[in-house]
Amino acid sequence: MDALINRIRGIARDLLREGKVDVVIGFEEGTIPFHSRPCFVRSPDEADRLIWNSFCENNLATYVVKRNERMGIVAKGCDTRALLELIKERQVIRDQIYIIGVPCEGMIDRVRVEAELRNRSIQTVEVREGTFLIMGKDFEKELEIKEFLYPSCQVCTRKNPVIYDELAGEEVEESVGETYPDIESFEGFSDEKRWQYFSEEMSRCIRCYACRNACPLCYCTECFVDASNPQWIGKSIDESDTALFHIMRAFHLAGRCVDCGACERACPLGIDIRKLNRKLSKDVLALFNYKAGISLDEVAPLATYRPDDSEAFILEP
Amino acid sequence: MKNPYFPLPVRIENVLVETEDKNIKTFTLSFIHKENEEQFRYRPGQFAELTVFGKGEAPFGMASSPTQPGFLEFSISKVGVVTNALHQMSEGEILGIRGPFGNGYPSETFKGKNVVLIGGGFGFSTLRALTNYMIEETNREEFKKITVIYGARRPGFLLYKSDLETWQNRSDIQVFLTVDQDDIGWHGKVGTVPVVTREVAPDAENTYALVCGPPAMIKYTLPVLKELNFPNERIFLSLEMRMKCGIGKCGRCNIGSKYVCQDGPVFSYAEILNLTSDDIF
Amino acid sequence: MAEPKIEKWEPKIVAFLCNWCSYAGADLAGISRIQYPNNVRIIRVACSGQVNPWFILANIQQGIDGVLISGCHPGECHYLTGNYRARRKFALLKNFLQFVGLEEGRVHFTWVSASEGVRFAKVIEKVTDIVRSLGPAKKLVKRI
Amino acid sequence: MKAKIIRKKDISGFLDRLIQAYRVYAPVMQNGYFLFKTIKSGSEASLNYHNTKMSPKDILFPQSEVLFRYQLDKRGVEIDAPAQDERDLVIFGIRPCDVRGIQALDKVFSKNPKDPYFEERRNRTVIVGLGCKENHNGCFCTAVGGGPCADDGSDLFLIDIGDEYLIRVISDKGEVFLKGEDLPDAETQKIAFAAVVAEKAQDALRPCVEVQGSEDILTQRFNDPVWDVISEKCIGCGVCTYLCPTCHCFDICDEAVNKEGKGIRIWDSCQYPLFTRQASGPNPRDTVGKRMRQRIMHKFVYFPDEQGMLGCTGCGRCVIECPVNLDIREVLNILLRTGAAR
Repeated sequence: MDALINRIRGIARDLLREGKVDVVIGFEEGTIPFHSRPCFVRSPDEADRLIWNSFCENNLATYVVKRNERMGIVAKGCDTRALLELIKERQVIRDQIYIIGVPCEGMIDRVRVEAELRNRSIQTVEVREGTFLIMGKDFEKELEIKEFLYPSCQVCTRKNPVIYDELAGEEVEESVGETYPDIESFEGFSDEKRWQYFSEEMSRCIRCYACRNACPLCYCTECFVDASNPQWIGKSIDESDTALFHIMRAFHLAGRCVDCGACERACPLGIDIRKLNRKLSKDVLALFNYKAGISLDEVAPLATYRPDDSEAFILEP
Repeated sequence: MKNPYFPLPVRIENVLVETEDKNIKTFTLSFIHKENEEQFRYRPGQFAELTVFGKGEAPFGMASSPTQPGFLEFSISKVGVVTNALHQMSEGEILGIRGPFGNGYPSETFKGKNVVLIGGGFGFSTLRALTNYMIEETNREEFKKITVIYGARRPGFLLYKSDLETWQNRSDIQVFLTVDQDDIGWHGKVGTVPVVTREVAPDAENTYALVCGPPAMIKYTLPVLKELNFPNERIFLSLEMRMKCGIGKCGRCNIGSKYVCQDGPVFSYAEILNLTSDDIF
Repeated sequence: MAEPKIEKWEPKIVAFLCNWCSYAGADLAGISRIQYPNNVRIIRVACSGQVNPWFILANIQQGIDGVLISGCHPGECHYLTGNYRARRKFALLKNFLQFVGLEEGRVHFTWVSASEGVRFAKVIEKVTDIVRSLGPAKKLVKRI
Repeated sequence: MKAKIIRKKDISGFLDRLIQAYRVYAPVMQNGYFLFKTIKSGSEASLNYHNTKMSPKDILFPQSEVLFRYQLDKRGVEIDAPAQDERDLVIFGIRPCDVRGIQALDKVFSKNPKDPYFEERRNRTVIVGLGCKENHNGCFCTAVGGGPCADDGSDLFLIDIGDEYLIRVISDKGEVFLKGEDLPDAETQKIAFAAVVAEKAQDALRPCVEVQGSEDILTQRFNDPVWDVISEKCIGCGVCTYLCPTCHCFDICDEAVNKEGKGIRIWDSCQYPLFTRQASGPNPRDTVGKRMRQRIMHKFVYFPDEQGMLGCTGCGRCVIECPVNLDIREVLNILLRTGAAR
């Protein structure tokens, strides 16, 4: 891991020294265990702040939108997929960003670790080969990284950056094709069971909009939720309004969401909102044979059509 | 326990279109329950939260003077959800009102002094209330010289035309009207309010200046007042902030350790200068 | 004393009909005196492509029991590609609403051309029967 | 000070008896974290926790609350307040930092003109605090004048002394509350032992930031560009303010169907751009830096200046739950001491 970190720092230092970029957006050490955080390096000697470990969970692509600087960006697989969609939607110009690609082994799910340790207070975490060692005041515990990855990292099929200007570190082995086991099993339940699960999850939402603000592809200047003229949706945590907010948020990402999981990681209450996006991605793949964040020249599914699109859902009297 | 969030029902008695682009209308409201009227004692410069049922609430300064009992007047410019809904309403419809809120102009301290009222565009409504309050028979002799400097973008945008006329015909009040852009049939001054203020050059001696209008007007009028060496303590501004509860709890209008809805909206320029806050204008 | 008429519950259905085909089809059904249930409230839209998913969700939120969207048959759209784009959106939306648990029969999509008055009446009949069998709308309905 | 003893295994029965007469809120474990919930039986509650994910402020200041309902008709409009739940409330097992949060809300909502909704509930509430034995990574109550066993503001205060809790009776409301229970009085040596436990917990949490004199320094550095540097990573969500025990900002909006509707109060956040954007367009706080500055200034300068107590109780929820780890302790250290932004 240190070789990777030094490589990232080296690239950043050169970029800044040669004035190729005004800022390098990457990750730095957090103030509490399990939290690395985004940082903005603007001078070569600050490059040593940059690090890389299993806690770089934010999607940095959210910072490139509406920023008219030349940017270097340390980007893992899902960050690059989001960048690709942003370039396709002309929110950022390709040569405005210098992408330092980092092959990713998946990020550790801090909420599940805390639940596992049932509120023992953690003082330090040390990541090793395939495991991580947690040290508290009066205990030590070593856990398998594979068992505590974020749900999005467990099903990730694009661990290596899809576009990059320079790759820091060797490519990792990709896991096999597009599968949506979680969605398929959920689809198997009855209407009532699905509705019960969906409304129970939605009842926990406190409308803090961390999911929307963490998502790199939610960049509208005024979100439909904030509009007041007309006011599309109620602002309180009324079940119907909250359910409709999540349905429309997911639908606005249909065929665009790259399943990076930033929304799920930002949600303070761990609500299963990603399931909605994955259902739409599964249908987009099945109906229009399109996967977001893979290729720059494929047109987004809802921005085009084909005469022989499926009509299975059309009602015939 | 009196509930400060309960709107009191009022009825629209009259709607007067004030400007040629129909964007500002003055609504005359009357209380449906008389006992509510007694509770609603207010001073010029205070504001109230008007509720359009089904749309929401918004703060508006009272344009009428407490010396005219029986009704309240609000001049409302069409900018947002509540104001757009209001502009579609007509006589007889029901609104809700909460208030009065805010400190209003300190008319007590103006007693025995000259007063210069400098207003611009839509911000003139509360100054009009104060002017009508001061020139009322029982009040007039409390105050010395009263000067009104009021400007708008074009003659068709001047509010309260009937009041302006009655004031101009009076001898005990000096009125200077100006427009940014001349128009046919306009005989008054042409120029922005700060320019006209420098031209009128009211004497700062024993005089209070009140400024209320769009942020740009305030920004350029204050240096003129400083040139005329008005001390900061004797310049008063009515700040425009987004407000909601009106009782210093919802946190929206918090600037420095003050709440515009309770400690304001009228502040002396001296007070504003030693507030650490984001720039309001 | 007449037996009090227990108000039999009748579903409320909203239909978004594209101005050039389906609305004309509905008009034709009316002119040719074809009978069809009166539960449907028709909203004319320029094209099925104009129907924003929010129109459907807003109706469901306000307690409408069934929503129908009908446009020109693919290839006949007055705006050439309106119904093609709509078709992709509705294909996703139909599955998606069902996925979260809304009953399958609440939202329907069809194509009715200007000459298909009979087809229009049959579609309305079928939609009304399906929605009536589902009973009053309960899910996603907002209570004041 | 009077003190009683209750064995840990009697807590569940004690709660069952309370549930007969009170609506009891206690920490309940769900979805991998704790929240204050109304409990139907003592066994649901669990006092073996660091702190709840959300502060218990939503018991007294709910996220959405109907202020009034109205019915428009020809003659005018009927407006009436919603019915209130008569039963008294018990907030059981609340941490000292959250008790101080409620004290902050008291200052805001009980100041004239009083907020009837909050006041009405607050007068019916009995607060049973629970001292902390161990702090989590975000805690810094000792740095802002609080402490793991600060019992000020609670009616009763529990301290864990092994397989028993010592119950300090703080207020006479607490005393009356305990009347129905025949709990043994605590011997002096147990009271002394509890004081030692409290002392140890207090020392274990070294203050990591010195907020002494923060009002003047923060005021001087108001226009310092360091605010924008610190907040550059902030994504502008409302997590820090919604989870905070002292944040009390709200919006009032109107929801109606035809002639019938309701006025509701909902939480709002100074971190959202709409909070100060005026209908005619101007927004005094239009950047993330100004909004983050407002959060810090309000808690450490404006609120103390107006209410006489800090607007932050050091619970650390904003530290733990911020998606980009914008740590308020680090922000204060940068502004109050080192001056350079890391």
